[in-house]
Amino acid sequence: MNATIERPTYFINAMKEGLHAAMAEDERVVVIGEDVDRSVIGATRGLSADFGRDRVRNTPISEATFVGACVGAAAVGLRPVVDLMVGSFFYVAMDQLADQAAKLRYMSGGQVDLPIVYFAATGPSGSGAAQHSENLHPMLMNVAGLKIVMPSTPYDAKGLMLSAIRDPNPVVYLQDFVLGGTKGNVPEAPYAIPLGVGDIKKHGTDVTVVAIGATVPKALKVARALEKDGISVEVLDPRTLVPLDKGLILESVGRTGRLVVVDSARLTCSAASEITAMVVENGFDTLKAAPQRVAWEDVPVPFSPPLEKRVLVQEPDILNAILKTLS
Amino acid sequence: MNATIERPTYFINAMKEGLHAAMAEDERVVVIGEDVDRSVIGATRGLSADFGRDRVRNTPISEATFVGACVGAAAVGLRPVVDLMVGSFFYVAMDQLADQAAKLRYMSGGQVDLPIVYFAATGPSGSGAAQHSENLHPMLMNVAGLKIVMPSTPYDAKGLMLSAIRDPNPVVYLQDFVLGGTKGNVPEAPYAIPLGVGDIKKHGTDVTVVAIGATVPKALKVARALEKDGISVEVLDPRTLVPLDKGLILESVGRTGRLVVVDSARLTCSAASEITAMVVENGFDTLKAAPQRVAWEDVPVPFSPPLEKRVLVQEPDILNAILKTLS
Amino acid sequence: MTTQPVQVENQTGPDAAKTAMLRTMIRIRRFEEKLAWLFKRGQLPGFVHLYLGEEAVAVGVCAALRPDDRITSTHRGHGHLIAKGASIDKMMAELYGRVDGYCRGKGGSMHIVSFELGIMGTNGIVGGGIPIGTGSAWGDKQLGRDSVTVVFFGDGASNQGVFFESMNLAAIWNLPVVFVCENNGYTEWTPTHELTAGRIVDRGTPMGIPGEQVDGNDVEAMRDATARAVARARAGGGPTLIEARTYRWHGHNEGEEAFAGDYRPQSEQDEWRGRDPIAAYGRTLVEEGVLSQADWDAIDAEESAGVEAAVEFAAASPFPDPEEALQDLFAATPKGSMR
Amino acid sequence: MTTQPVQVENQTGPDAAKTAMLRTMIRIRRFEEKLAWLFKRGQLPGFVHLYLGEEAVAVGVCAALRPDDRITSTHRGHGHLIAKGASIDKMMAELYGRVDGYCRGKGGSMHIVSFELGIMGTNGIVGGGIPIGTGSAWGDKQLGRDSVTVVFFGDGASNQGVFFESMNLAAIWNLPVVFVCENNGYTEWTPTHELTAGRIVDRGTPMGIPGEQVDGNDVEAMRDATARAVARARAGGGPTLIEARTYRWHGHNEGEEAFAGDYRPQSEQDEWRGRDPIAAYGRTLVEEGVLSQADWDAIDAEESAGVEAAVEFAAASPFPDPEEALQDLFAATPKGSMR
Ligand SMILES: Cc1ncc(C[n+]2csc(CCOP(=O)(O)OP(=O)(O)O)c2C)c(N)n1
Ligand SMILES: Cc1ncc(C[n+]2csc(CCOP(=O)(O)OP(=O)(O)O)c2C)c(N)n1
Ligand SMILES: [Mg+2]
Ligand SMILES: [Mg+2]
Repeated sequence: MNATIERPTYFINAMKEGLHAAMAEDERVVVIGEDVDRSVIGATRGLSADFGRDRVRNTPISEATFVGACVGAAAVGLRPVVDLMVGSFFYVAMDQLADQAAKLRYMSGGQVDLPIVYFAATGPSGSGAAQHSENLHPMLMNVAGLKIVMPSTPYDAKGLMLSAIRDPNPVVYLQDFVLGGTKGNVPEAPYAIPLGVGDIKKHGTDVTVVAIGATVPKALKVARALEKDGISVEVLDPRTLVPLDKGLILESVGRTGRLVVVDSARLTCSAASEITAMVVENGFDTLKAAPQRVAWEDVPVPFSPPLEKRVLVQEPDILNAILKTLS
Repeated sequence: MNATIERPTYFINAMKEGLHAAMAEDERVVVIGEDVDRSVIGATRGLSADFGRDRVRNTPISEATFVGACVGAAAVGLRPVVDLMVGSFFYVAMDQLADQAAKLRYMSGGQVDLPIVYFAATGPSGSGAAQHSENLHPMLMNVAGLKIVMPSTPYDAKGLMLSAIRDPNPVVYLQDFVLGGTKGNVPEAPYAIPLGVGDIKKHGTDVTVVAIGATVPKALKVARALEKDGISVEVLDPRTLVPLDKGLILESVGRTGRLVVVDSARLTCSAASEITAMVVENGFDTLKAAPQRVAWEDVPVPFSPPLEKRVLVQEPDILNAILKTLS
Repeated sequence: MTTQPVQVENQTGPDAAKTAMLRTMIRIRRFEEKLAWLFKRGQLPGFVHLYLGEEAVAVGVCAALRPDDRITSTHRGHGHLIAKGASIDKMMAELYGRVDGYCRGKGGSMHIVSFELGIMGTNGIVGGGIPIGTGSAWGDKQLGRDSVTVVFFGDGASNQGVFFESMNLAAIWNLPVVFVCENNGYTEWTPTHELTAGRIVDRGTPMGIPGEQVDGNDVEAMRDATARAVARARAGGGPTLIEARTYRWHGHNEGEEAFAGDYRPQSEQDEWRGRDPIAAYGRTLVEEGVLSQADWDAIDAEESAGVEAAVEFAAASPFPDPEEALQDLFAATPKGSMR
Repeated sequence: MTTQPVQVENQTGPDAAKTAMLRTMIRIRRFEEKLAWLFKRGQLPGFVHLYLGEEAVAVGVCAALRPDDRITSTHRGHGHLIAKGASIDKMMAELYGRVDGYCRGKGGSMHIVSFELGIMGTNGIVGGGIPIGTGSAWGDKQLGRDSVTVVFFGDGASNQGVFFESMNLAAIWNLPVVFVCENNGYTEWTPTHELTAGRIVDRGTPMGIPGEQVDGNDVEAMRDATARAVARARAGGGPTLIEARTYRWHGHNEGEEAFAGDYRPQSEQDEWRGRDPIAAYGRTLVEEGVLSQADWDAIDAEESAGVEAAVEFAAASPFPDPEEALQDLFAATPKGSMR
């Protein structure tokens, strides 16, 4: 599934390329959010030059209202893409997101499509502290009615953005903050990666590591290091959390017999917990050892670098979890 | 842990007795919320007659603000108890709950106590439909910084209410809607049940059923029915989800070797997923069979009775899950 | 079958429109009375909030709308929907949880939706519909249409932050939206003035949004005020706030007697019942010679029959297959690009 | 060690108070300039939003407060904290993420808290502090104290729903709270008038909340307006809204040059720099004979030295033990009953 073309591109620009392609192919696609014209994170920077201020609109700081306004706008035929800037800000708009956008189609008996993309840079960014470091994918996974995308490479970021915008449903697209400045090869022409299809980032035979977002490169690094010790680690990136590619995960664990799930979120009720439970429920007999979850400590993300480091997922944590399944 | 006294009391009145005792013992305890004087659900009905309108205050429909106002009020020494009426309405106040109330103590380096209780009637009530049937305990468990109480009996409801109000931390107290009108024996004198201590509602040896809130009586019914077939089911009620009595759960599964977790919430990232993952991670070798989760289908709760029934947890679902662990 | 407005003999133009407003108010009245009756007999699942006494607001407002205009509604939304042209058959079937309901039984009273009629949904969350209606106004404008959205909400909802946020957004983006606050004097069981500072009609003034207080029991006054606001919005003049002063005859929800006690003075209730918007308008039309008392009676009889028919329709409709519960969460496949 | 305000010789009463205001503004100025310097050199983790140019707002407001009055602050909060009496040593240590910081390194710039000084916290969520400050005003009132809370927020925050909700709650509960909007003309990189309908100062009017627009670069005007509002609140007269017109000299956040481009006309920036609140006030005090130019220079030198000392203090403070990350989530044991 990965690009072979040599065109190193920043993750954030890959997102923008997906967005650009969607805006070019469908004039109903509009982008709104706070300061999207200048774009502090960068995914919308410069779009207004190509598509005009009418399709790239700055909003007041009224998250609940502009998240909800997209529900009405999408119902009448617009295809809004919303930059929430920082994942934590979803909290301010939670009713409109979880109780309106996610539910209106279902409650109406399927009368309407709601093609909306809500995206944000999420997760820790390096001393962003408690209110700018949240990853809300675990809670949003519980909502039902929101598709959730969380890519780990520039290639996936572009293809999933296009699919998210083309999708007729509300999609939450989470850009793990620290990945924004990473680089990878990305074809210039638009392409779509289907939602709900995971990707094995590295094949292996001894243990399956399911890793999410920014933990994927960490898991890969650990996996490559272990190769030298003769331990063959498979690294599986679900890429979308809703729909979740359960088949791929179960198939992989069926082969390796061992599972580690790495999540960039607080442990309790995390995606790591969900995937672990799903696997043991459906693949218990294939498991040779206790599955291991690697996630944040159950506290807000502290500011000070050594404290933050203590709370978040570090490579040795992944390593130890892998070794535990093998011991 | 259960009362032996003969004093049948409605669940909702048991809550009120706990609240009443707390208001009587500490004049800093105040109750606010929409129409708390009349109280549609009932836990605050009549309190203003005993404690005055100054300590029982109706609020405007401004959930974000009155949830947040309690943070400031608690920081300066008040002990607010907030009736959110219906669990779904937490969404409207999510930033103030999850990003302010839950985090302020931690962010401040432990400078202040925030003794606040947020309570609501939650979960399905019988065709309450999508926006009045949510159970938010899974998302709130992920937040860190909120204690979460979800009692299943009038006895627990009273004792946990008193503890929740005495606790120096923000506590979310969830009254499963359908339990409000159930009856059980409750001593008249105030008593406190510590947060973080689960309760085995029925002892058994073949399988541990961890059940939450309104699923506890359902699980007990199934357990009693199975008794006749010679199957001995242990029903464990965690009573509080944060802190979670992991020791009691692991000890029980250690004895029975089998686990079913029943949750009144959508399956994905539910408390059922969390407890399942926690057990397999820590007690994998004691498990004789794949643990089973029983929870709602991953959709909003529909209105029409047969649809609602299809989505929610029914007794046969619990029965089948138990039998699956035994097959 | 739903009774279609039958024309009073020889009526045309303005007279027909007046008769139609009277008829629609009567339809709402009979529909809601029937719901009260059904609720007491345990025939309706879930919560029911009735609109009795407030009929002139919805009917006056919607009389000023085109079919392609839109509304968002509230927990007390049946009147809005009927006024916007909803079939009471399909509404009743929805309230019964049946498959022929607007939402195939998934929605119920607080989530009735009919997108093809411009009904963007009642809402279980107080204030929840305000951003959504602001958004449909934005969407229509952005897509080059001249449709207007009316956002209905209560006095209680006027204390939700999204109301102010939405007014601000509508003002700066100059959106074709009319905010209609139905001030019935109570937020559940608490008098509005205990919870709500100042006059609601003034709340848009700082943002440059004109406000108009209207007698919500006067259907023509409501229609006229709405018509002015809609014309303004359609012409690109931006949002308006209308505060309709009215009163609900029934409780906040059916069944409130169990706990609510006496929270409204009898004299107040009597006074407002004396200002029945339907009786007043019927009398006016008879006096104006628009219709005769016999016409009025006939309309009432037709509408009463229509409501009975709706009950029959609903009762005859089957419950949805339980497996339908697992459908409609997501639309199936991406539709691909526009071109 | 923090420089304690050293009295200019022979000063008493009002003159001393004026000098203290000048000194505090200078302290903020030097502190913030140092932060800009440190940020550029990569010495500060996380985000930094500077208050340079807005010093008169915080200092004027806090000059009208008692030690037992309280404030809630914003992402741009250093000035508020210093004005409310925070130690720049402990602030700098917090910004360095060190154990001697106010929050032992857990909070950082956007979450500095000092409850004992009545500093209820800066806030990373725009508008997030508004309900909290409304709540501390309620708590104090309910507990029979006569403390007042000042809620600081920006023009951008004035579009968050909680602002209106909180004004409404403060109005109906008659709370001792003063809402101080710092209108610096920009919401991040967008001019305020593009996002914000009407005048912010008028936004409380419909709720009966008096509003006053004040020159935010005039420290005495800010102090006097606040004093009036605080006196009113303390006497049970309820909330006030003050809109301070000011300007930030630096970017929205340090480092914005990377993407923000030119979004403010140079002439506008020059004009506002010409209206430097510190230079203006210093000149006034010299003209009034409150202090001499030499006094002023001495104060500035002291404060500059104080900031250097704060940096030394912070740099010398150790990082917290990583295991502290797992502490402070919950207070340990219930304190039991009051009696
Ligand atoms: C966010 C939210 N809070 C509270 C409720 C409960 N509730 C339902 S209706 C209502 C009162 C609404 O009052 P108003 O807006 O005046 O409308 P009315 O019922 O008078 O028509 C309340 C508090 C709710 N549904 N949603
Ligand atoms: C809820 C929320 N939305 C967006 C942001 C990002 N953000 C931080 S500061 C800011 C602008 C605030 O403008 P204003 O209130 O005028 O304060 P100023 O920065 O001008 O002092 C924004 C949008 C945030 N922190 N919180
Ligand atoms: Mg009302
Ligand atoms: Mg500003």
